[in-house]
Amino acid sequence: MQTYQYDQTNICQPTLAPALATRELEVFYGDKQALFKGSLQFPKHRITALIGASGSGKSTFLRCLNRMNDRVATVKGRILYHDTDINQRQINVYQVRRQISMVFQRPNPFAKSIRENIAFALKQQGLHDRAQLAARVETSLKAAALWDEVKDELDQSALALSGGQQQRLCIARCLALAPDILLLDEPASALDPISTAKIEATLAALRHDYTIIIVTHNMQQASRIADYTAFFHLGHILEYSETEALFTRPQIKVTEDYISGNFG
Amino acid sequence: MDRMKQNLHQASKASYQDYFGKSISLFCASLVGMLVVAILYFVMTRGLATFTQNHISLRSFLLGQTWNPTQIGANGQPEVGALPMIVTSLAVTLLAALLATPFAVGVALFVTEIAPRRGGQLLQPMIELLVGIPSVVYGFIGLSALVPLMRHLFGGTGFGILTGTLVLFVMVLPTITSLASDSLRAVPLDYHSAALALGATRWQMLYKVVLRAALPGILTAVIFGMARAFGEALAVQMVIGNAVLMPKGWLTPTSTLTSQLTTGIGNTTLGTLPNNVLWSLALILLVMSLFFNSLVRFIGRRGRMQK
Amino acid sequence: MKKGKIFSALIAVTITGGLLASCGSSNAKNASSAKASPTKITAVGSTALQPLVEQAAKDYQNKHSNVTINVQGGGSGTGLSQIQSGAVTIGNSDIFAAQQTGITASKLVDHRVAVVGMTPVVNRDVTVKNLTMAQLKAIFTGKVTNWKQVGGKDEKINVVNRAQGSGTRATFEAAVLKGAKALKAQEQDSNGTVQKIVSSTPGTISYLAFSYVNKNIKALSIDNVKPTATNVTTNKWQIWSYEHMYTKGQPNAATQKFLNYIDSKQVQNGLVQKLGYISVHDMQVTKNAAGTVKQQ
Amino acid sequence: MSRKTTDRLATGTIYAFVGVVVAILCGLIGYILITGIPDISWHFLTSAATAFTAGGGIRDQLFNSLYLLLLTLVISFPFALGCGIYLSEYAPQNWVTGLLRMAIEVLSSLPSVVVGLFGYLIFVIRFNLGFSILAGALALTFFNLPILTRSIEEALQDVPNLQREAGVSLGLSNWRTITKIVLPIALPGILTGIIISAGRVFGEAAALIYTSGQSAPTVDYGNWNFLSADSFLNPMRPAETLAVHIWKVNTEGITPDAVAISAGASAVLIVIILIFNVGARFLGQRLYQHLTASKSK
Repeated sequence: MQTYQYDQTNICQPTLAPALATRELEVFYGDKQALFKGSLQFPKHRITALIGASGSGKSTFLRCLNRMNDRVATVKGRILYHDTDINQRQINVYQVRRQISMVFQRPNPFAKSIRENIAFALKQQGLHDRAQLAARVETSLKAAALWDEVKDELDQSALALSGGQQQRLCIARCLALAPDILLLDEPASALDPISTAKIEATLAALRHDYTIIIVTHNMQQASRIADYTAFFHLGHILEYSETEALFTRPQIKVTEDYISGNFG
Repeated sequence: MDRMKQNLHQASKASYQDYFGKSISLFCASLVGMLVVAILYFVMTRGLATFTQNHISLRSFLLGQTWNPTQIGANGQPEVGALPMIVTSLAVTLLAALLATPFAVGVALFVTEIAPRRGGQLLQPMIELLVGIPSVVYGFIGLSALVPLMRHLFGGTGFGILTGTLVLFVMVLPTITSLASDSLRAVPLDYHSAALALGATRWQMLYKVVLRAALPGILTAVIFGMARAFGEALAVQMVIGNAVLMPKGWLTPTSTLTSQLTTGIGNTTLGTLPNNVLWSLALILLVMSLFFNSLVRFIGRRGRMQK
Repeated sequence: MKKGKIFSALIAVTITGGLLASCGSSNAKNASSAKASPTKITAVGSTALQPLVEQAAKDYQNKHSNVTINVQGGGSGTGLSQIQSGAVTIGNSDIFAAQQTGITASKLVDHRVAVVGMTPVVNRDVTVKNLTMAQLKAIFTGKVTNWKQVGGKDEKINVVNRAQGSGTRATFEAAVLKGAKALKAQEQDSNGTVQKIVSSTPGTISYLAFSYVNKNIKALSIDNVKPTATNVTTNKWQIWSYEHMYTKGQPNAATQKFLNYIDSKQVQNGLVQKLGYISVHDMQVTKNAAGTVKQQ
Repeated sequence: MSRKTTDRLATGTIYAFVGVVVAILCGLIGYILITGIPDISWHFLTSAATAFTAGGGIRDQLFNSLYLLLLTLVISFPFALGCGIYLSEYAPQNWVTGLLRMAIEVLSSLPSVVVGLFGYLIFVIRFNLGFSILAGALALTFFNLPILTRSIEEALQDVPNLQREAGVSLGLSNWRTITKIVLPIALPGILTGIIISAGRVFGEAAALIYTSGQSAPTVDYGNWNFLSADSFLNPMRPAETLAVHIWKVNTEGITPDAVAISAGASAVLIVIILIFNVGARFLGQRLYQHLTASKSK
């Protein structure tokens, strides 16, 4: 096994206006540090992929971005959104999550009807107009490319859908709230290739309106859909650049070994 | 832009909701805690009065074997030896739990794993029915059916630890069964499939994977069952003979802490020694269940670590 | 939308219900004390006396609607300690207040409302029909352990005693044991349980109030005196006691009226005897707390 | 011994255990029903109890039992729910929480007569509630809380964490996520807890003898004003429940038909618990389907 140098990194600063940025983000689970000084800028209306082996800290990093780690870990450092450090106690975390929405690795629709899955959060925010709700359900299901498949069974339980459909429903559920940023944690890892392709197509269509940050195991997937890619290794972000550059001209040895499959 | 910044800093409806939810649930929890503290304090002050006001030595209370609170013994102190009751209470509780656990786990496995349809829909509600039968009914059925049976089978009077254990066995069965099946149901289905995929037989899967995973839950079920057995009075009182004597065998009349407590409490005057010692019995009960509780928790933690 | 509301409504109802019930308690109390028109009498204590007082109270309230009488059990000890602390209006007891430790009898006023006779009872398989007082004492002190020692068949004697401090036991020990220490044996609190145990366990002896003797068990004669009400009134049958209703100091007018009612001919010759007690009016002797019997 | 044999043996053992339990169950319930059902009649259910003559019924006791159960649940359920939610969702993992859990478990092992006496000295005497349904319900709350809290906590914990994350990640408050998403899924489990605790409340006697009392004054079933002394709804009146009645009839009863009354009342009790059990399950399923839109297809 080769020993790698972790102090050597290649992090680019995208010139595009950032939608979100982290400054020296560190995460601790008890005494164990899971993430070291992660500083990244995510350009607006672009897809950024976070790649790396299991346990490299990429999911941990992603979950910090909308404060999903609040209860399980200690998160230090700054997360800048609209010139505000949202990693502070006094920040309204619910507001953060409304703007920065998350789709999880395993599809987790609510045990409610398809319609209710989407309308639920809207109603909680005070939208009760039936016509408006119906419109939002339709547009977000269309945006997630699910409308045609489910439009006749909106009152069926969401749990009866296939895994791929459930995952797209989860995406639609986020979209209905019109967030700014969409975080996806390996959304396709539990799905078959056809469902995966559909999800990728959905994401590609969404990139014009949303800033998307996606964690993935699958390097082909990253190279297919992402504009920017960051490589995580053992809690360190070693390389971050435009996807094409990262895959064709990696500057760091670890990255090169990882993407060429020579890892370890 | 500014609006967004403001929103991020301002509390929203959701913040208030959460504040509300957290406070109300904390309020409930602390109220429940306070209730527990109140009743514990109550039992403790009364139970300790035996030692602080009546100056009974703890030793003679815990190790003495004669129980006769209204009479003065040879040493000039009232005779309040609780040892026979402590021994009997421990014996019937442990025996009932030991006896009931395999049956309860067996039924729980049947209900959750082997025949969830038939078992879950018919057997479990039936067993839960047992909880609702008043203890006095258990007592009288025990008295009119079990005691003669025991007398017939083993001689003696038919009253004693064995009969008490059997009655308690039936009484704790539903508690242990339903809590154990709850914890078995909570074992993720993936575990089952993973074990079966590795070629395990159903029993290996159940024993090595499912039961192992549900162990802490099953142990809690047993604690709750023992707790019920500990606290049960009316039924045991009728079949155990209710004589404060050291148990000399399976079927000699003896008495548990609770049965003596229930018998005596209406016939004594508050604030006097015969009444205070009854509260001391309740205190022993508390301390004992606390001990069991910690013990089972400790075992549970060890079991989980080894997994 | 409707669906969502149902659950929150459910929670809201239960929570407000809970809060209302817990604070409502004080409201309800205020309301009832504000009305305050019916006088409230609470009688607590002896379970043996409860049926009599309860039935008498029911009949009494039918005629006097301005009184609410609440009769509860709890045991003689509870009755005496509660009347001593003033928490209740009347404390029912099977024993003299002076016999109970921790009770200052001088502060309480005794109202004797009935007499109850007790008899030794045995399982039907016991062939003995009569015992001498000395034999009975020997059995309950553990000196005699087999029925053949007192003229019966060869069978072990199974003694079932009554709970320490209970009125029945105090009466029995005063009349039979006369200060000797009782054998350690089974102790049961209630007449019903003793009745069941004696009827189902061969060789068993215990003692019960007259009214609990039924065809499944056998009452014994002592020194050839039969346990009958007539024998109690003359003290030929010595195991009997009063049923007491204690008040703290002199009772108030309403309570006194109720006590008078219980002492009336109507109740003493009707209800008291129907329930298996003996009327205090029929007694030709009196007994005091020390157990001394005097001709009236 | 081969794995197959062990498997067969173990399955056989489980079946044997189940067989024994079923035999006990049928024997017990059968015994109660067979001895009791012949004594149940319309007259038995609808007439008042008598003190010393035969032919008394259980009307008041039956109603009191149901009313007391309702009141107990109304008082204890919200607190148990709040406490269960706190323990499952909010409580930090520290010694205070551990202590609270342990205290609750210890509470459930208190003998009922101690709870009864505590209730008597505190509620009946100190708070001056008198012997009343309310005092009884408060005492029973002590009983109910541990098992109810525990089963609610357990039911909540069984809901996958993914559901909570889904709610929270949409910007919903934790509270909304718990009440609107987690709770409906946990409902069947919570209902089981309620059934079990309700059964216990129904069968409890020792704690009630000193709190709600053991006499049943005549009440007026037409009087709906719950503040009026003879209204059947008045929570401040003493009330003998079915279980207490069974206890009383068995221990001190002098009615000639005590055995029949006790058997009939026990059978009625069992039948009611059965109805309650089945009803609650059915209702739980319906409510669950309603809340989760998971109609069986």
